[in-house]
Amino acid sequence: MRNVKLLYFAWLRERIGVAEEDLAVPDGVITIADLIAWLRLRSAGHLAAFATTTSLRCAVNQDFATPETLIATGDEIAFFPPVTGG
Amino acid sequence: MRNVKLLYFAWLRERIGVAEEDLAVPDGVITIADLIAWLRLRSAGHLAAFATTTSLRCAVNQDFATPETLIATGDEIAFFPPVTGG
Amino acid sequence: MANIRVQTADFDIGAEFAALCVGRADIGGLGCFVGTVRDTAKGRKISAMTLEHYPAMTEAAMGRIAVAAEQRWELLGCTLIHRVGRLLPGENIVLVLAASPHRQAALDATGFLIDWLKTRAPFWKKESFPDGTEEWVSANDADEAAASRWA
Amino acid sequence: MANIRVQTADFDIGAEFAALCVGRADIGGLGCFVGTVRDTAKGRKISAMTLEHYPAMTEAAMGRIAVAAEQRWELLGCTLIHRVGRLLPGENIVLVLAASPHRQAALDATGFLIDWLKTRAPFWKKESFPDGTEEWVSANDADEAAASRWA
Repeated sequence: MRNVKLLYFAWLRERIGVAEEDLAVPDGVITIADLIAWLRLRSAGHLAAFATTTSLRCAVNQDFATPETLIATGDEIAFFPPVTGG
Repeated sequence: MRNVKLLYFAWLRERIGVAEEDLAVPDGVITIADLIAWLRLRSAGHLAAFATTTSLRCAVNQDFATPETLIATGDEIAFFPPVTGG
Repeated sequence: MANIRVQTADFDIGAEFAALCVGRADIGGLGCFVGTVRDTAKGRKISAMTLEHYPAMTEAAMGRIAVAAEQRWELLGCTLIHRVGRLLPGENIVLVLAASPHRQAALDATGFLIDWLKTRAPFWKKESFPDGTEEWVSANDADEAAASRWA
Repeated sequence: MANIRVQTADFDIGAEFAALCVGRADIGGLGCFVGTVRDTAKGRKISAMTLEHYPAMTEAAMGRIAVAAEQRWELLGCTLIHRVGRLLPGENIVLVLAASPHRQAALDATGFLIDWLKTRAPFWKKESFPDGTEEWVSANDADEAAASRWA
């Protein structure tokens, strides 16, 4: 098990219902893609938030990540829609 | 003869020695190109100012003109180097 | 070198120009872009725009964007200010300012900085409508295309 | 619609932004370019820059440039201010400001306006050097090329 901090922004946060959660992730969850598949099972809100990944973006430790990015203990992992600032 | 007002700017003005002059132009001077050829004969300063036409620009009645532009009585004809503002 | 800020307060455009230029005479041109809240979105009147961001990441992401601009153009300074929170139509959202010895570098860097801010900095906009409903703004394919010109 | 001025006095950048935006909420983006006097020219220190112009033609030429921009892009306003007379290093020379509902139009119009001002408005610059000599600035092929991109 690895402890990670998850952050959610914009409509992902609204669907999941919390802005952040500290979770212990099973050893089989190795990449961001694995994490998304695992998070879908946590609640109906998570399933709604992660239903499709086409408009999903992820940052690990405040830098943009990909589905292949590996998860390490202590990571801060943020999920959010494509950015719309500026 | 047609009466025109001539204006000179930047180094053309400095070479000719005056900022403007009112001149009566002979009937054979029909275009701006003719006028330049005629002006070259007026003084050493004019000859220096109009020695080459590659870096010469002209406006007739405050709008850019070409060597082929025709001259009319009462025209305000300005000669200057390529502009360098901005 | 870049001056980067995320704030709820408005910014003073004239003061930001002055701060970038103070005490120096090697600048030939300054490019600037200011984004403001339009009162309509896809033909619908909006009553407000709310900007959310990812505080721990935002300034770092903006710093990386500024460094990318500094690597591409000869910049003597740049300023990136992005507001967050609830903004009304007509209010300023974002300021980009780039100073260079050369006009074209200042203008190109300004375009680059706003294109990348729109696609690489973690901000999200939500529009509020007069009937009380709210909607998250969808990312714009045109913005992505504009940003990828610089890739 | 354009606000066009030729003046010896400096301009207030913040006030010009404010004047263009006052009372309206249909603007999405403002592009701006400010040209300033650099203290060097081709590696030589300069002590001053003197701007001469053709008063009867200048504002008309600037107006034609603004109209050309308004025909190409959806502009909600633009401001062109050009200073004349003797300016010191670090001082402002020219301000271009373009407001549009859309970011890219504001930025493109800003680039167009300064490119055309540099090649189609009757201003001439003379540089003064610390040894007392003076020299007229030569027109720049790069400026001509930049302007012709929009032709």
